[in-house]
Amino acid sequence: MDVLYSSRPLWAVLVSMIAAFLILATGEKNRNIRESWTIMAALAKFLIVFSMVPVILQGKVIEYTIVTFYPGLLLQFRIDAFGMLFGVIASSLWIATSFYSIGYVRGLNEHAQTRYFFAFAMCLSSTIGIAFSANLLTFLVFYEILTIATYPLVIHKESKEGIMGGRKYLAYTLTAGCVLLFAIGMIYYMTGTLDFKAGGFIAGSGSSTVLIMLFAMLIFGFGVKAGIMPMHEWLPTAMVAPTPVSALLHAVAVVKAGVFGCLRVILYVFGPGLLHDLGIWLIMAYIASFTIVVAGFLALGQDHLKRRLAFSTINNLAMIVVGAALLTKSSMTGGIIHMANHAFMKITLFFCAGAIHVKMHKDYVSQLDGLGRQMPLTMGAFAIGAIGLSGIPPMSGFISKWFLCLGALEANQIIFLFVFMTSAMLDVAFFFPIIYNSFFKKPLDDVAPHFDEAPMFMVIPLVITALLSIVFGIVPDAFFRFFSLTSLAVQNIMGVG
Amino acid sequence: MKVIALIAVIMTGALLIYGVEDMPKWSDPNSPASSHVSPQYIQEATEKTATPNIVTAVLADYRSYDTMGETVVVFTAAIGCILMLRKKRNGEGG
Amino acid sequence: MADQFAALIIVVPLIASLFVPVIGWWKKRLCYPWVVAVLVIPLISSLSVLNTVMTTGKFSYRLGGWAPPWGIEYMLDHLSAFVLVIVSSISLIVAIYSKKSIEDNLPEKTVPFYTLFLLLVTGLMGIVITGDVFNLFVFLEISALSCYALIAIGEEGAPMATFNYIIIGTIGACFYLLGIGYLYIATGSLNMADLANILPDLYHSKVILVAFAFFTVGLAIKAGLFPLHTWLPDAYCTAPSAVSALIAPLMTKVAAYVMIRLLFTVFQPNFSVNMVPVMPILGWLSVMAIFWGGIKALAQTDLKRMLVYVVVAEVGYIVIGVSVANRMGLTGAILHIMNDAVMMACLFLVVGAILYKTGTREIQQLRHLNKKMPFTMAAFTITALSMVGIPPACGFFSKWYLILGTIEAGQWVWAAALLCSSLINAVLFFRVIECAYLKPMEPAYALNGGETKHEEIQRDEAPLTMLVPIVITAAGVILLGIFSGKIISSVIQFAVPASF
Amino acid sequence: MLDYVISKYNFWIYIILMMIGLYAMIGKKNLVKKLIGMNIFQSAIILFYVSIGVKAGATVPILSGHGHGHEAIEVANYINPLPHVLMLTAIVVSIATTGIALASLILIYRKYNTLEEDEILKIRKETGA
Repeated sequence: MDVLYSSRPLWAVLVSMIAAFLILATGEKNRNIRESWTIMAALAKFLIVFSMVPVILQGKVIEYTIVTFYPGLLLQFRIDAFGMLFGVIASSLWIATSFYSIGYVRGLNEHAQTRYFFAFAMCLSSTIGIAFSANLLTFLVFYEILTIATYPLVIHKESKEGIMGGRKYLAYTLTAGCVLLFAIGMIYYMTGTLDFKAGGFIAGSGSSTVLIMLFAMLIFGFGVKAGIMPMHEWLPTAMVAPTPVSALLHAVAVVKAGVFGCLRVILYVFGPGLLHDLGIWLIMAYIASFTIVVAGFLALGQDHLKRRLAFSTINNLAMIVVGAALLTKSSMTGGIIHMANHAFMKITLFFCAGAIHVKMHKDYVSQLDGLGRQMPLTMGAFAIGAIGLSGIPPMSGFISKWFLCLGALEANQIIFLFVFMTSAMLDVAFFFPIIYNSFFKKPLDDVAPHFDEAPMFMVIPLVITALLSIVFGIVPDAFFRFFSLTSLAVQNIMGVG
Repeated sequence: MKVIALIAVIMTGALLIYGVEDMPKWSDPNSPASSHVSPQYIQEATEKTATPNIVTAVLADYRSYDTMGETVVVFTAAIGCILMLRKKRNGEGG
Repeated sequence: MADQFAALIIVVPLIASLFVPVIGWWKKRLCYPWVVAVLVIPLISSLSVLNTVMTTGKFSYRLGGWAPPWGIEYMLDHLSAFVLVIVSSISLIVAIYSKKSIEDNLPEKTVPFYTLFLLLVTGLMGIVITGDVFNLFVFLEISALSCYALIAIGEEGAPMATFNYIIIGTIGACFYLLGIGYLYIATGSLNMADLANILPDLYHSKVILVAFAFFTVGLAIKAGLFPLHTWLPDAYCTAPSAVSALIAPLMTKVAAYVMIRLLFTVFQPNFSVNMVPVMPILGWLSVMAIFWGGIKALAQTDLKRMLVYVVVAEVGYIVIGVSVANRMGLTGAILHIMNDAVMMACLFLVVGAILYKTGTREIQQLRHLNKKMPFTMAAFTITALSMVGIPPACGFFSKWYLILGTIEAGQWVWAAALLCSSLINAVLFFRVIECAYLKPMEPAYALNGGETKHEEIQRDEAPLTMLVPIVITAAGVILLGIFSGKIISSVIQFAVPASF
Repeated sequence: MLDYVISKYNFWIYIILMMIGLYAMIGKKNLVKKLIGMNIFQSAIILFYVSIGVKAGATVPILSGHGHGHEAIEVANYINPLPHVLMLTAIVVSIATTGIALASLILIYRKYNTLEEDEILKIRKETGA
């Protein structure tokens, strides 16, 4: 494979880190300058990341070594199609979220805004670092930074609830970090290398018991962030965070980093061939399917809108994992492309929840009656996102589900087809009442609704992301080339394994 | 405390006695201690340092750095006592 | 030229300490600038020595021109030069910091304090630099005596803690002295390099075995390794801020250095690892140290006391790295000597600054400290994250190597202990961070509907002489982490015995 | 057997002395007794070292033939000087340590008016310090 040596990956990571410190230095007094750092960094980051897409699509990889400790032990960036996909998702959505955040924190007059924007920028930095990592050590480094950078955002409210949520979050993620550290140390000891390789590199380096244990540890470590049951507990409690945080981090950056890690482990560390031989792919798929169904039912029971969305996130992330675990070409394509599709749809939904919170100070599903007439743009976007997640064409969600179902058939595992169907049903069940109530029911407080939207800073981003999820449903390869990247990644993996 | 002390003492003593077995006999002129480094002191010290007392020669010349350390130890102790005991002239019976 | 630098490292602070009483007698104020200025020289010298060692390899410096093993020599290799740089830089930083702490708490003791401060530094550097086992003992005692005296002037309970420390510390030193005696009786030599040559033929002698046992126990006492740490918590906790900031990072680390020196230079790894069962014993003791230190730390409400128990646990880290006896583990141990020195320095400096400003060390009373002392708390947070093992702070990298070492040695429980310890650290430090940054909701706030209407809190940052060292060490925590690859490939790699 | 014991009697003596000292340091309640134990301990080590230097049939290492540098110096005629040198240093160290320890005892006595460890612990518990 052609390798292009370039420092662009480093800059893509550094740009928001630099911005983070500029934000800290600017402080509360010059809000506009501080916010302009965020936006400039978001744009710069996206441009840097996006400028590398054509190179990747030519089948090359971009590499940059930061530092070498011992042979085989180094911090290195290497961008392949899969990493690129994640990088593009995160950096493009950061732009939308930046604008949205400004509207949100100013709309609510939040405290500690500098800390908020600082932590946000750090999170993005580490997310891109994760996307571009060439090996498990680099991955772990950025993964741990991400853990800590998210903490200030989780406890942002500084209420009892927030602090408890933060504690829970740390307890889960730091434990996971320790387990990962150990597992990665083991892998280094066994193989002498940690480099991701399409189709896996670990085969044949240890007995199957050891490999299964390592697999379990790694999936546990990454699965915590991905919210795979039974490690999902922290995610709903972390919903006390401000909505843009929930939107970008708990729908895109943090949890996707976990899923990304799981997929890296499944496809690039162990590889389809080895997982088949070990026979754990099916167990993995069952566990994730269990998560899909249970999370769907739990979501039904939530009245708090953001918590409902959180469970829907858990549900969808597990779907991605199932896609990878089924180890067929279509299921992988479906899983990977769902990372992108879910990101755009779910962020739309969170944006809507935040807009409602800022405008109406309403957080519960039961309070949303008749809101559609007052905030048609917001609720319209919500409807698009919800329909998309339920997998109804022409939204992008349909495409990913289509591939996933195909994959289940290819793998001769009809049961997963039913799982996906059930999940779609549940999606309909917990989203459609919201849409129905908000558009067709009378408002609770009998005031004649008039058009009164949230601040433009918030509405425009959410409309754009909603529109994009339609566009991706019709032309999956539009703008960001998600589909090309996905098929390239799948090709690489299947070409070897 | 007494029990701990007794155990510690017995263990230490046992270890020491165990070590004695391989020790050279007392006052053996051919023991390693007397045959590796020290003969050269005895032979050369007077010549090189012009001091008939070999202990002095070693103390103040070959290993003068140790002796400097020794004086520093005394200095340290003196300053340490000053540091600890000064102050509180008024009251507290000091 | 580098030879002379090696001599300056000891001579300058030593002679300077003699001048402190003179200067203090003339003008008391001048003691502080004098000490700071003087301590710059060992730092420059040790950096230059390190540079020489890196370019031309290890060298020795004969004192008085007498050839070893008859005379005494300095042994300057990668390991000692590396530790010298750590000792000299930390002592300079703490010296800068000491100004306000001493002026306020012990104004009448300025002169003897600074004299002993320099002597302590001299002693520590003498231990590191020397190539003679008996000379090492002399400097060990210089550092110990000055340390005793400096601790004794601390708060309530300090004299008693000091006396305990003296008794146990003397046992440690005497055990070490006995070890020397046994080595001497079997070999007739005191020079480390010479001993390393003679000893392999004598490895089956019981005398050597006993000598080895006494060395190990003596140094374990000095290093505060569980269960011989009992003197440590009280002594470090009751010492004045400036003193604990100096001894907590350095004393135990230097003892650990001597341990590495003896186990792997004077005795060959072949003996220490294969012929005596000392490595597993040390390793299991470290595991207990880690848990015991962590659990005791969890039980504390006093920030300084908590840190003191963390020191006990950190000793366990280093000793685990030594006792796995492989390249990765020892890399981690040596790296951790540096990282832990910087982290502990930072934490103790912060505690001193908090005590100076607010008069309390109770964790529960640190509320709003992020507004009062933002830079101090930021430094604390960075170091705390490093203690937890979050990259890119340096703590992560030493933990990583230590774990690789334990995995290579197949010691799963040790690996688990290290991992548990970082979780314990997470609980410990996030508890403090929560208290300092996130005020617990008081009823008044709750009534306001959670609105952010707290009273204006005035910024009340520590004085510059305290703040600068704190910020430097905190920056060091990050930078040493980022450049740990460079440090390993250029220095530590060569400090690990070649046979690993 | 007896031969063996007698041929190494210096070691037995120092071991016994050292055990006494060590016991006093750890086991005694009175702080001064602990200190005395420390001194015994150190003296035992000093004796041990000095006994290493002894050679049968040798005399003190002061050269009598000084000035007439022609005669060869017979090594076997003089005892080993090195342990003596080391012990001169060690004695000074032990005195210095004792000094510091005594100073700290003075501080303790000023504060608690007693030098019994258990009484001090009781006082500290009562005052909560």
